[in-house]
Amino acid sequence: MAIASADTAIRSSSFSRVLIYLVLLLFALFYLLPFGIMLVNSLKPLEEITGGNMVSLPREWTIAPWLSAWSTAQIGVEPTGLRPYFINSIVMAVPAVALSTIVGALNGYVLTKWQFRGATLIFGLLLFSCFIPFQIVLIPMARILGILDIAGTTTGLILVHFVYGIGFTTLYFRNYYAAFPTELVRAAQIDGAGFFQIFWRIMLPSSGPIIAVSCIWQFTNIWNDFLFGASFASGGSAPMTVALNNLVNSSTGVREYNVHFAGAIMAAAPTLLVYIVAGRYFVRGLMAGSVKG
Amino acid sequence: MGFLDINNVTKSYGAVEVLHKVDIEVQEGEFLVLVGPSGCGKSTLLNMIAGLEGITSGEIAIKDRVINGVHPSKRNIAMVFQSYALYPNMTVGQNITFGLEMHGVPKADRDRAMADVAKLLQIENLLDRKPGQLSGGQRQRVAMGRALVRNPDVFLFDEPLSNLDAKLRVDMRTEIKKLHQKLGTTIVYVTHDQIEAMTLSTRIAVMYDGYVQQLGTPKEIYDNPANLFVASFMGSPSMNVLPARLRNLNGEIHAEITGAEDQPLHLRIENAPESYRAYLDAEVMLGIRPEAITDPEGADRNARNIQSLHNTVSVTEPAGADTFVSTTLSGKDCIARMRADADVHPGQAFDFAVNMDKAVLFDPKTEERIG
Amino acid sequence: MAATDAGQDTGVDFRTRLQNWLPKIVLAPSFAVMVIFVYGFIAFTVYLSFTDSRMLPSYEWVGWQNYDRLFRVREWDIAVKNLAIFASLYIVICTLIGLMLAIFLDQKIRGEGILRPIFLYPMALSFIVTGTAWKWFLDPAIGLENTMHLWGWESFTFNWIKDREMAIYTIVIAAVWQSSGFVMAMFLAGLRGIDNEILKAAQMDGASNWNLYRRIILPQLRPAFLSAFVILSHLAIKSYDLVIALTGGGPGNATALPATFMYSYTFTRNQMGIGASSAVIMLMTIAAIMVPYLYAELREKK
Amino acid sequence: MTILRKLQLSAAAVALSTTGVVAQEVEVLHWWTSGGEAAALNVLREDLAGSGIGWTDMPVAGGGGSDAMTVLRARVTAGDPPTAVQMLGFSIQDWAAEGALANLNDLAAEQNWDDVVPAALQRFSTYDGDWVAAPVNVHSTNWVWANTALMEELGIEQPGTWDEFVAAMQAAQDAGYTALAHGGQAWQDATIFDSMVMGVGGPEFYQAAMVDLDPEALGSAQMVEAFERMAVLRGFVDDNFSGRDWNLASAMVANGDALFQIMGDWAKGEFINAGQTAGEEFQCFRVPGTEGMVTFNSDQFAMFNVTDAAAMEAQTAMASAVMSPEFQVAFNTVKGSVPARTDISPEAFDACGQMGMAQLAEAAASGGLFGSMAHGHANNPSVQNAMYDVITAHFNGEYDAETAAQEMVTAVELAM
Repeated sequence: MAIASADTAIRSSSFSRVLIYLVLLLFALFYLLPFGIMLVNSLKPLEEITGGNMVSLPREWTIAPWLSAWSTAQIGVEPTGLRPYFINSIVMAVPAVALSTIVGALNGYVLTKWQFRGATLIFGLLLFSCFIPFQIVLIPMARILGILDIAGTTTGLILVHFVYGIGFTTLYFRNYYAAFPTELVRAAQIDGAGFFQIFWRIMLPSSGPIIAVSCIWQFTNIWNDFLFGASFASGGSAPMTVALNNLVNSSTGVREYNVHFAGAIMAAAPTLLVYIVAGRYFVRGLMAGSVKG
Repeated sequence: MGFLDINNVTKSYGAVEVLHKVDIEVQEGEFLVLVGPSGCGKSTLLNMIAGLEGITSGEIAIKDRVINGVHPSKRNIAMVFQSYALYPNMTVGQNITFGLEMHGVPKADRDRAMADVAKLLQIENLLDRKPGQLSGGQRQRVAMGRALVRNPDVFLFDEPLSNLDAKLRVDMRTEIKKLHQKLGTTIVYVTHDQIEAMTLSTRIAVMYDGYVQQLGTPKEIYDNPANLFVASFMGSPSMNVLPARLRNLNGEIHAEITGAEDQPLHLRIENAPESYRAYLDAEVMLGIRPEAITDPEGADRNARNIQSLHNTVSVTEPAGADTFVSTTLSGKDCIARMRADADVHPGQAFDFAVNMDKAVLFDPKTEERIG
Repeated sequence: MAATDAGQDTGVDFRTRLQNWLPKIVLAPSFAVMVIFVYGFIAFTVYLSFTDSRMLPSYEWVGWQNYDRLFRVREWDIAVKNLAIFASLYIVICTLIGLMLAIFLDQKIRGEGILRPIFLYPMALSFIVTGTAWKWFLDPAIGLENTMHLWGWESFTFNWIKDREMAIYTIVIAAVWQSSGFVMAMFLAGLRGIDNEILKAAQMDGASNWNLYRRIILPQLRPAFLSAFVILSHLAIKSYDLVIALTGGGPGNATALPATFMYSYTFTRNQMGIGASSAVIMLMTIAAIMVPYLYAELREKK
Repeated sequence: MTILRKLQLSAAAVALSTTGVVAQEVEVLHWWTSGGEAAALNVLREDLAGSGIGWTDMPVAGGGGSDAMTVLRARVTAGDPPTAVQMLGFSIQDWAAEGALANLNDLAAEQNWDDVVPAALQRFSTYDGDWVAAPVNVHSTNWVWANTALMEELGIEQPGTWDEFVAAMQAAQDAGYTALAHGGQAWQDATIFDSMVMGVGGPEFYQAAMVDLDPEALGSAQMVEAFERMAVLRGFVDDNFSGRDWNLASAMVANGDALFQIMGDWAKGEFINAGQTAGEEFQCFRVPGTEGMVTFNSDQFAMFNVTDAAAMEAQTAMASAVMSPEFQVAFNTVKGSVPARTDISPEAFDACGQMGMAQLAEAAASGGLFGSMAHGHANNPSVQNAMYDVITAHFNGEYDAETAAQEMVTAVELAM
């Protein structure tokens, strides 16, 4: 399923091509701007920020804020920097992404290739669940985590992210598998492959692009989540966003903006990396499934 | 009891019955073709044999074993799909041996089986490729290889040639026929293409609207179609069907039709069966194959009853080997198939030679053949 | 499309029967999880909205009182009006920019591989990360306005974030910044999925570029439009951290949205009952958008 | 209430199954997350570590503690409350009313808290006569922070009355400076509003309007006057005030761009951080009209119900450590606030700190010590936020003073 060559070869004059490039570059600038501000200010000493223009380039370049944010900044009572929380976030995000993607893939497989009466209704219900405002689940979720005895643990947090990720991953895989030839499943059945063998041997190996979409989407959401992380993780296992918020949002302390920005960029680094590395699969995956509705 | 028995099988989706009491007995080594227009139920029937769709009532048995409800993989069948359904992530070799692997056949045996099949189908050089790198014809072979390697009781083909271009389709058709002759396997083959049905089969089941309209050898089906549907569906160009009246002229039965200028024309029917008498002076449908209408020189030497028919030629279509000639009979376009060098021109008043041995009559109400 | 539906048969062997149950067994956990964690919680919220819950849930039934209060609170009015402005502008602008960028990027652009991730990356960042940068950029004293003044454009003013009437538009700007690239990706995927032969045919028919897009391409992007609309409206209704990071709901309450209203009443003001009733209204709004869409989509498929 | 009992039952069940692993440990939920205040809290942690008590840190910053309160609700609902939670004013009372807090009476009696903690603080630290929280500090919120150099340049004396205050700001504005550095966030607006109400009506009026929520007082002419003073202050604020963080406003004063800022004593940290000293580069004095009175907020550690003996012991040790004079000094000198105990020597504190301590004791004695509405120490959160809405709307020009006073009445009524 290679991206069809951009052969939408609509001929246009060289003047309009210049215009097109110009518009694209302007927008690129617009998109880069906030990140640029963060980057520039993370490399300045604090006095330069509070004393001067926040948009201008540093007069004196320094990487001290980065070092501080990573390993020495005060996050709560201990000056640990963001480092330990970074690891927490990974421990939380990786299993949650993997679980919700696998279950989403299985659901999509069942919903397209093994339809039974009521399956469409179940899918509709599952899809609507993507749109629930997370604020309302906080209290009842806390109660359930308490009953399950996983309140304040990373396991609990993984469960929460898994639960609210299934809707989206199922949507992605269902739309992708809807376009996957059913004859292949039938052929495999005749060949003697069972339910899971077909999934494992036939469906999954052809699901590369949509796995990428699902993982990107889930990873971004889970990594960036603050509300659940703050509410359902106890102190030591708090994810990166909670630590970043603790660093940035001190109520009555002195604000070290340069450290804040360095920390913010660090917190964003994994998701940025995922977008840059896997981003090209993103359009491809969207093309293969989800956009076709 | 046959090798594959389909006994009074019906299929319903909810309240809608889509297959009605299908009853077919297939002998070992037979090549049965299910043919019919799309939606006639032929693919459903095939899928039911394969176990991909449930059987609402009735029984299907292979080698006297009832296979209703048996998992597809336990029926000892193999299937070739229209889209070939090759697993895109596996090599050709893996595709061919996947079924054996699933059935727990040891690797050495699988490889031997694969080598045999690859040799048979001349795809030895393709074994390490992925399906995406193959041409349509190659994929077709691989799909057949995947079916052959299992050495099943029954092969099922679901329109296997319809995704190929015209030339390749003819080649593959011949190849399938050769394979069948060589291996003597039992095959059930679904197609909507009546030429495939005619050329490949030992028997044909013509299906329409969930019913088997006629089951018989290609020759039976072609020469003695059971009803108007079979008559018009089988054969290309299809059989000319003309409204006619049966007349008793001089003690002999004639079919009366009208010519281009509305003049009555009479075609004598020899050895008419008794049943024709019931239709005397009543309206019937007269069916004549295009090749039964020729120029006098091109008429079948062995035919006993060639009738001459004088009428105006409206269009001629030279098609290389044949020339198709249209003329208006009983208000309808009627096509005659003639030698390439027949001397016919549009507008010409022409003496057509009609081989009435091959003519059939249908009841216009029931559309069943009379006789 | 059922691969097997031997369910209606007689005499099914064990393996087949197991195979027939497996899909349901596989789907069951998701179904259970969804019933509890989504619909159970929604039911709980609906119930809370009829109780006098304040700091913690309480089960004292008070009927429609919370709804009655909700509609008398001025801030809720503001929040709803803001949502109307915000959602309509946000959806329209994101769609337009996304579509434009996608069409432009589809013109065999050199450097597409670099531009695409640049357009897409804001979706990867949360506003906890970019909120401060945006605040600075929009702040007239230190951001864009100040910079323009420094560059000698003295008359330039851009103080929307400080202006009660205009502040909501700065939220729109930041929100568009975040999601328009994602919309672009969806449209780009849609464009790349269009059969080239149709385009060639249309060009041979003599269609101008403008007509080609208007008459041939855009109609074929209908699924992309629909997906974009659904995703954007759901993002608009759920927008929370954006407002908190950028304006904190200010100046005054000028940029409050229903999501911030709900959070504030439920968790900050200890009026969980009213918070729940606002959540119910939000859910109903989402349902009003989503249910017809889902119904149409899924019925069509069937 | 009843559900909370149920919650506790399940909490007990949870506790039974999970505790007994670590002997003594406290889990502390707070929002002192960064910089000096977190370091100050570390003093407490090390203190406890000295007596073999572990510290599980659970910091949640943001929204002046409101995010932490959300998290707390999740934790309590889960049946897994932290040992101690940093809390402000009415939240302590609300949680105590839910029966979620522990009883510290034995410790309080032993250490004589009743006598050393001002009554106005005890109003929040006790519920139904039982001690449920240990106060850490007292922030007074009616301070003016002033740039000394600018005052000298403009020839301004420390203003003693509202009129002098206005005149001083007028002078600064005429000279091209920003007269009043202010950040347009609801809680900052409310902070200066507290002082205006106090300045206009004195203690009785503050009590009637902000604490007792008497509709007559809320709609009175004095309230209108307070709003009119707010409008005057609005005239001295620069155009870019909206949404500005308080510390940037402090920086304006420290940098000599602005003359005054009305802000709580935490602002001192910003000046000190800029290398300035109280009484020299910058001045502190009470908002004119509120001398002798103090509006305060007090950070306290509310102690939650824990079930097993070891945890209770650790909790008691922590409460004791919080109340120890050493910690009170160590923490408050960093934080800019004053100790919650009145029996502590002011030596370690700077000029403003010493002044604050003296005035606190004085106000406590004279009945001039009041909880700050802006900081949740005068009424409960729903009323507080309803007032925020009106004050902010007025400050941003949506209401005139008359309407604002009327809106106060209806908003408070709706929120009750």
